[in-house]
Amino acid sequence: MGHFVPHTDAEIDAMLEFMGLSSLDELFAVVPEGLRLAVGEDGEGGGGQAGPRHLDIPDGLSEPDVAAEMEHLAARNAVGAELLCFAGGGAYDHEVPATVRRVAMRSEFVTAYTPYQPEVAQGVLQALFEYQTMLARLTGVEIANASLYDGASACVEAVNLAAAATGRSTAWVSRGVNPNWRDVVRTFAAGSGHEVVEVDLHDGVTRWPDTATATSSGDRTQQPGAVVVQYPNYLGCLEDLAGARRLADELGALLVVAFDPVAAGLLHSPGSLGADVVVGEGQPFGTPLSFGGPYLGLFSCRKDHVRRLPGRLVGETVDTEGRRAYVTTLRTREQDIRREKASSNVCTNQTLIAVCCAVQLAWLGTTGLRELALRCARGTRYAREALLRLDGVEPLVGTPVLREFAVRLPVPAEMAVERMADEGFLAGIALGDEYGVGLLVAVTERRTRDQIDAYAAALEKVIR
Amino acid sequence: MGHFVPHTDAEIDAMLEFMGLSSLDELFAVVPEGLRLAVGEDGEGGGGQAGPRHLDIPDGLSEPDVAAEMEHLAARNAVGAELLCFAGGGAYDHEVPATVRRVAMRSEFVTAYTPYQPEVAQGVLQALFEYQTMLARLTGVEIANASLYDGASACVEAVNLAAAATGRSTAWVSRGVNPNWRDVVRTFAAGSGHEVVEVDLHDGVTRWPDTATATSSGDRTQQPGAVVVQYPNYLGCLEDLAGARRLADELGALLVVAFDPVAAGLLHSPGSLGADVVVGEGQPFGTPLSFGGPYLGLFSCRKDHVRRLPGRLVGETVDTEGRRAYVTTLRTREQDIRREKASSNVCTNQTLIAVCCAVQLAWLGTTGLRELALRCARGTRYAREALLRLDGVEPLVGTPVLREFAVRLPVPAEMAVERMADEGFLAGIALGDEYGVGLLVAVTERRTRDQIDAYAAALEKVIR
Amino acid sequence: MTAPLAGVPAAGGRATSAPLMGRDEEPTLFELSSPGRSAWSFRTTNLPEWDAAELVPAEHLRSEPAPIADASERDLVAHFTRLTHRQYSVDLGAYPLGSCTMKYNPKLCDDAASLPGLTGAHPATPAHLAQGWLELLADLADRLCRITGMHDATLQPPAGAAGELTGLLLMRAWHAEAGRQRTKVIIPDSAHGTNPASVTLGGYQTVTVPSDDRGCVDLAALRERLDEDVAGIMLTNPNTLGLFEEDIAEMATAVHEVGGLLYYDGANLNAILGVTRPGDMGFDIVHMNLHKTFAVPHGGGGPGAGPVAVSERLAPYLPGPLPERGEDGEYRWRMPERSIGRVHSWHGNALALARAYSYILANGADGLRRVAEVAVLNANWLRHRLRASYDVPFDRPNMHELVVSTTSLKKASGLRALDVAKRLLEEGFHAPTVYFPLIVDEALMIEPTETESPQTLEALAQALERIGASPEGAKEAPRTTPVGRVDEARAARRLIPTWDARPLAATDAAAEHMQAPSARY
Amino acid sequence: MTAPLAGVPAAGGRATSAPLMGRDEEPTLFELSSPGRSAWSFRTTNLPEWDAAELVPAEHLRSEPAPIADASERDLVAHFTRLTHRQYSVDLGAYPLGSCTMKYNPKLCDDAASLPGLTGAHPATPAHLAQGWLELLADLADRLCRITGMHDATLQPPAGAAGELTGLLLMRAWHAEAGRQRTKVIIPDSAHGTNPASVTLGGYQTVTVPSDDRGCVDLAALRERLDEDVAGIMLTNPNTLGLFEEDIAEMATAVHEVGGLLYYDGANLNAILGVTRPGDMGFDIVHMNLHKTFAVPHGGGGPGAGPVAVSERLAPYLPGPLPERGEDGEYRWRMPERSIGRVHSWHGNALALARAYSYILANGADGLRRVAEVAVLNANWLRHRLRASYDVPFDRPNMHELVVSTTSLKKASGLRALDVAKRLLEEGFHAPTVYFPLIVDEALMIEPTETESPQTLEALAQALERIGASPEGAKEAPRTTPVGRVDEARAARRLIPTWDARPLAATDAAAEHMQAPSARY
Ligand SMILES: Cc1ncc(COP(=O)(O)O)c(C=O)c1O
Ligand SMILES: Cc1ncc(COP(=O)(O)O)c(C=O)c1O
Repeated sequence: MGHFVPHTDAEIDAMLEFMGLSSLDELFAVVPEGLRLAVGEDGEGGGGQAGPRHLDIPDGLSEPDVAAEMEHLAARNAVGAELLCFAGGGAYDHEVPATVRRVAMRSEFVTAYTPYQPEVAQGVLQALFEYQTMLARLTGVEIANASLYDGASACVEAVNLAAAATGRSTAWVSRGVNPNWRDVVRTFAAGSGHEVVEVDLHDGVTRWPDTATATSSGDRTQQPGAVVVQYPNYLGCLEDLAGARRLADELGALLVVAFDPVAAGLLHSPGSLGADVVVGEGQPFGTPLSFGGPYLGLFSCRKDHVRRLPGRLVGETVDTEGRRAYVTTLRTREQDIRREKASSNVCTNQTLIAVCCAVQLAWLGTTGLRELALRCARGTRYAREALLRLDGVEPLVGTPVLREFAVRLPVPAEMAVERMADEGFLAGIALGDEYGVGLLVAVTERRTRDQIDAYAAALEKVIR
Repeated sequence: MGHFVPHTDAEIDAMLEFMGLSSLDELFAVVPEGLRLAVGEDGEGGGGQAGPRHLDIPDGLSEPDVAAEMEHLAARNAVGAELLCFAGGGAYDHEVPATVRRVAMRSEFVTAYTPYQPEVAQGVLQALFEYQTMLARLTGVEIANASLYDGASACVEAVNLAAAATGRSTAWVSRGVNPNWRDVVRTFAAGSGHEVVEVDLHDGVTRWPDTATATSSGDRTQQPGAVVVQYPNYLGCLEDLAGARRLADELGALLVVAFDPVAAGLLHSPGSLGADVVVGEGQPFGTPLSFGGPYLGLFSCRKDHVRRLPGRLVGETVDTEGRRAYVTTLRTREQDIRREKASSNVCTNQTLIAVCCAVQLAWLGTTGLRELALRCARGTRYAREALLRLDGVEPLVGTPVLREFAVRLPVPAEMAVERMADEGFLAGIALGDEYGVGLLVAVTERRTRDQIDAYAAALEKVIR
Repeated sequence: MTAPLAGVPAAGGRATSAPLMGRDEEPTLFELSSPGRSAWSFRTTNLPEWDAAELVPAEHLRSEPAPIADASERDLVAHFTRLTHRQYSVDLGAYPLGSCTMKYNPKLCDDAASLPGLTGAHPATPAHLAQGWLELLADLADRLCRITGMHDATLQPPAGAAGELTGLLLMRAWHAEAGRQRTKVIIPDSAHGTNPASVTLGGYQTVTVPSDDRGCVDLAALRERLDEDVAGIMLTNPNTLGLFEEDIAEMATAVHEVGGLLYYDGANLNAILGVTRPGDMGFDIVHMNLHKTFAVPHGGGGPGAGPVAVSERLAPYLPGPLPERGEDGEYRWRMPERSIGRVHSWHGNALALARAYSYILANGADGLRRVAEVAVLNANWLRHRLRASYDVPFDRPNMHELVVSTTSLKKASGLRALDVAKRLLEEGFHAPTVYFPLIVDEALMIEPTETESPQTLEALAQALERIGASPEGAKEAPRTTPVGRVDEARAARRLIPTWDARPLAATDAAAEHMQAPSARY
Repeated sequence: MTAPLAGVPAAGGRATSAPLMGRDEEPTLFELSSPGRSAWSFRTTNLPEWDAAELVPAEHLRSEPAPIADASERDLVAHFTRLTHRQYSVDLGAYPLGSCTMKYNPKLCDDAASLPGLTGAHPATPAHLAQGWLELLADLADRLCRITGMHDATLQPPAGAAGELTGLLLMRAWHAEAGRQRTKVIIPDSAHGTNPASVTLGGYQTVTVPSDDRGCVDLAALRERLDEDVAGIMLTNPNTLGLFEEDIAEMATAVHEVGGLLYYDGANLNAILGVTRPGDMGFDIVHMNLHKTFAVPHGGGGPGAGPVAVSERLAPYLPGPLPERGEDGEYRWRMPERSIGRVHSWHGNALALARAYSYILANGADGLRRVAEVAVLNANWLRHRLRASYDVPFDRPNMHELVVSTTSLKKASGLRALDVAKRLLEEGFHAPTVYFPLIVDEALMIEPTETESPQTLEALAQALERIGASPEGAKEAPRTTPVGRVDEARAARRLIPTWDARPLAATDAAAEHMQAPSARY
């Protein structure tokens, strides 16, 4: 049994007595008898089978026994030096410095509630305000919310926002957008009724349909409310954002850019290139790979759309004595007040991960972010050149890449990944059919020349 | 270069300008030229050899490079499952729960200064006050200080206190006291001029000299001011404290008891058995093995000796508004005020380790401490019986033991330790000649039946 | 910054602040910034040092670095540490906050979630190299099914609301498969705001069913609303008043009879752990808030995790891939036949799931039942204790939470629920949930949770009594918090969503070097 | 606790407290205790469950458990977390505290000191299985020797004072070996209290040498005191006034001429890193305070580490065992031939040594010189900056710290050094060291350290100016700290060294269940 209930037996008895009760069981008199579980381990139970039903899981373990069990599970995953990470696809093996871990994981941040009582939540609120500011600076659009669940959910919300803003339920989504994110967009479109039109790539960049067809059809619902493009895209290629902006203008759609916050250290900001909404995955800043979560949905948009912004927003204000203070604001957009008319159902978000992101961004700062992007780009180029020197390895596309790249191998990519694991590498992500057979490889600032050389040597062996 | 100096070049220039200086080097004009080191790496240097002297160590590394270097060193120590710990001898492999690590390592405790400004140090002061209270409860004497360096230094200070209190410079120290501690006592006796008389064990317990000889000699300086005994002693044996108390009374000496704070969960408190001063090693409560430090010198004594207490003492008082407050007190004993007349030179102590100890003791609480002692005693008995069943393994002594035990092996103990390491065990400590050839084995609450059985099986193989 | 540093951009001002002075403001990162200052440090890679122009085509390369902030490690550590001294949290005190189950988060779970073997795994790691993770997820899903009495579960939804929407999409897919076009989902008037919002996003219309005078769903009114257009109903049980819906079996039958499904909002699961199960009550779909019931800390608003468990007939529709144990004992990923698709970029908030798993291991069947017992004990004790000082609109045996009201106090002295909340902050407690559920006037919704001791409850009761007995000055509360009552209206009226959006006041001139970024992008 | 819980021991009161209210008191653990409550949890061992009587002979077995405390995990976490909100620390703000070098402690060092491969090693692990530790210690000793210009070092002394005593015992052993019976050790009148205390414990008499009007050792006075009875001299350089002893070479020659040794108190080493070395100045023995110069955090008063490095002729006397690299590259323990013996139970404060090692790795030669440069820059800048508002008794180029005084302010308005210190606490700074060194009237000893930014220094200067300019109310300061000015005299007069020693007041009756333990032992 866990040790997290402080009450002693004597205290429980006294409390029951105060209420005129004689046992804890009596507290559950309101639960119809037929629904009650038996205590103990008799019978079958589990899924509601025969015998007196009871909670059919083992009894509690001590702290060291739990720790041993968790360590046992953890030991059964290959990580770190056992499986050197060259995989990306939306989740990257970046450094998380001691400062970020130790500061962001302070228990006031970790165990705080949602900052609905601003007078006792200035710590979280100010950290979020700073996060919003840094994200707005990075994306180049004025408003950033206080986080969404992950890159995929940010993308869904962007499509929803665009649909609401334009009154059109179709979205054109580039196949350069992370395929998992597109999956999620499709899943939720089943509820919202949005139509998602996926647009193919050509040599690594989106080839948008002829706008004439779309605009001439006359059927406004067929015309997209959103044009969604990723920059750099899933294959690491640099899309033509200015072109996408022109397209959106012609169609009267919003331009949604899924950006990579690390690459943004070197690239023009999506805002400066005309994005209306910028979404992204914040994991690269301060969050370890963590088998995929909790991550962080980055979401920012132009000021005009602030009243449709999903999720929480922190604003600066003052207290009764005129002192600077922060508070969640424009709450009337949110589900707890607007209920069925809310633009989004988000309540619990990823605040702590946003705080990690804020600390990491502050740690990087203006110069460090650029340096990080530069180091990733150097490693990517070095690795790409090293792999392309191998017999039978060819570039999947010719378009310039930044943080990630795709190659065609003489063997199936799944097989290469499998064999490379024996050599101690997580070689990358085997690309799905929509991209042609290939391997997607990511190189972060943590990868050294020796590691990349060893990777290339292992790959040479594996594809031979 | 490290990244811990915030100043930008522009700021440095502005500061220099304010002072009318034009370079940082000018700041060191007061250092005679002949003493100055060159900057850079030319010449030989290092230890003052030929060539322009310079600071002859490598330039700074980045954080991840330092981490890699430290991890590399850490990986070259066999710990945990690689080398299951059955060694004790004053350092024990106890559990440190997550609660203790996470609470005691909060940065306010870690990065605070000595609490000389009580108005901003109530956190540390109250934690120390609680530590003192728990230690006094455990030792059974009224006063506990706020920590000394380690068990050995506590023992030295106890001998010093007794000498000052009795005006006699001789100490009778049982050979049952940890041999490293006795080493340290001897080292410092060279300065204080104390005479340390070591008293042999017989079948594991101290055989004190005939008091008649000592008292009749007439030479008061030969008569001990301190009788020092360990409980349980280095071999795990339970000494006769009541007998030691009678001896001390006959001699007019103080009884100093080096106690084991874990075993104290089952044993009579040293205070109740007549100890004047109780010392010990606090490592078992909340501090990992850490290759021997930082540990914690436990020190407590009877009220009569409070003005000779070494180290810091926290007391309760009030602030100007009558609110309860804590402060370091009786500071006039301390070196910063008394200087050459101080009873001790201790300044920096082990406060943070005392805080860890306080949190761990609170975590154990009244019932947990007893349970812990019981579990150690059970493991010790089980292991002792298992080893004694092996051919050629014999008890070193017959006296009852509690937390540790010694056996005689058919092979040299050093060799057994060496070979057992290949089997994955830190088998214990090879005893020095003064105890007869043997192996000292400690079993904590972390050792399971399976582990002990495996240890016995390995030992059987090793001594064959 | 005065004369002595003239010429140096007047950044920061203080890196020292005054944490122990309580009511000082903390400068923003941007005010602490000094151009050229930095904290970053990267490993040595020995890679060629190509410059940006060699790596990025000119038309994509930004001309100046993106402005972020410029702080030293020392200053940023101090800054964020000081912010934590302006923040309440469970580790500092009690949060008697209804519907949110702000219980103590055991430290052993923090350890579990920081094991390098868990944190270091890339989500695309092939299954045979991530067996530990797959086993953890599969076993967690299994235990959650046993706890809720369901058949199978997805762990992907990252929060309760995401779980709700997932559930509604399951409902939709299930009806669609059978060729049914249903349009409505029923929810009680006491429901949490996420419920109707999710219904809308699920493509349904919300139909509200009123509560009866006992605080439960009005069964007759429900029956009236049930027809062939109803896709299902969303309920919590115990409901948001903390009351157990005793007619749940009847409701289930009625909904099932018209071909609808029952959705269980698991926010209140803490009350019934080991006592009863949604599956046994007749629910088809259940979401859980692991950040409520299973002690995942709230993190200032998240991350949580909102797994969804379903009965056998809905299992084929679950989002995937799902971790599954093969006959050979190996774990692998499986996509359910008629899956609605992914609802998360990867496998959900995995580390939050690991925390919850370690919590379930530590508590076990015996511990979880104890959780429910004491949660319910605490809430009932408080109801008895507060009866004399506050209105208790539904004064009958409750479960893990209770709703009291200041209706009488408002009449007598003008004391409103919000005033009580703000006064409680002064007393060192977090405020209860206020003005929710909507159906109770001047509601204060209190959920003590099982981890607060009777002494803490007594202190809370005394504080509430004090506040009720001396309401004067309550409108000015809180006075002893890091800031006083915050002007929320002004924040919305005069929106300042970033530091760059601040109107530049005279005193800000000093900070102009980091000013409005628009010119820089 | 009032009626409702009658019968239950009235423990605790509150587990909630009010951290954000600033000035509430925090109950002690003992007041939070409730008999029967606990937090402990041990692993499953499957060992026979012998009871105590089967394990401990009756005459040794205590009859009742030792009373400690009885708190739940939840309550003890909240308790200690709240205590941290009543504690100033480097991570919250600046400590311009002379002689103590309260610099920022980089977080990377925290990581280094928590690696399981370091924390998990038993100190008796055979050398071949602890090669990482031995290498770390050997390499640290080597680097410290290079930094100080010495030949060999022991890492055993756990603090500066322990290092001093170790050094004096080395001095003693060295003289003894040569058959010299010397009795005196010279120290300047500005020396730190540990110096004379250590001299006494080393078995020597202290002879004080005065400072001259430039704040340095009076060379003539020193010469007068030097004779064949002098074992050596203990000096810091820069000295405790922050001034460099420019005549150090002459002093060294003079001391060496009478056969004495020079001991370097390394408390001020931060000022000369990479600039000059004690070995080059002529010192024979050097202790370092790793918790000052090498960023080991002070931990509220410790642990630190006080390695001692010596010149070649003293190396054979060092405490042992010492880690040493063999020709084969293997590290082993070596006992110096004429070792004075152990000065620590094991190998010193090993994890503190690991922290310092990681700090030295991170800084390197270039970084350490930068440390000294900026430490000295900051201190000189402050001297210039404060000149107009405070007396600067030795207003000439200083090193890493400076001493100012309130002599004039005291005359003008009664403002004493202590008042300034307490007022500074209100301003969010820790106080400087006051009334030390003893030779300066109303001394405020300020060491800004290199990790405080110019903005922080400016804020400090402004705060000091403000205090000097408006001294009214200073006697009542600090008013905004968790407690107001503490009655230190009463603490000594009416000693309450433990909770059990408190006079039981009426309000304590409630807590009697945990009362005076004497009856229980
Ligand atoms: C009753 C109820 N339902 C649903 C939710 C939504 O859960 P989440 O915040 O995890 O999205 C909440 C959370 O506050 C709740 O209290
Ligand atoms: C000048 C000087 N010498 C010696 C010491 C003693 O060092 P420690 O406190 O580490 O024992 C100090 C510490 O304050 C000091 O400032």
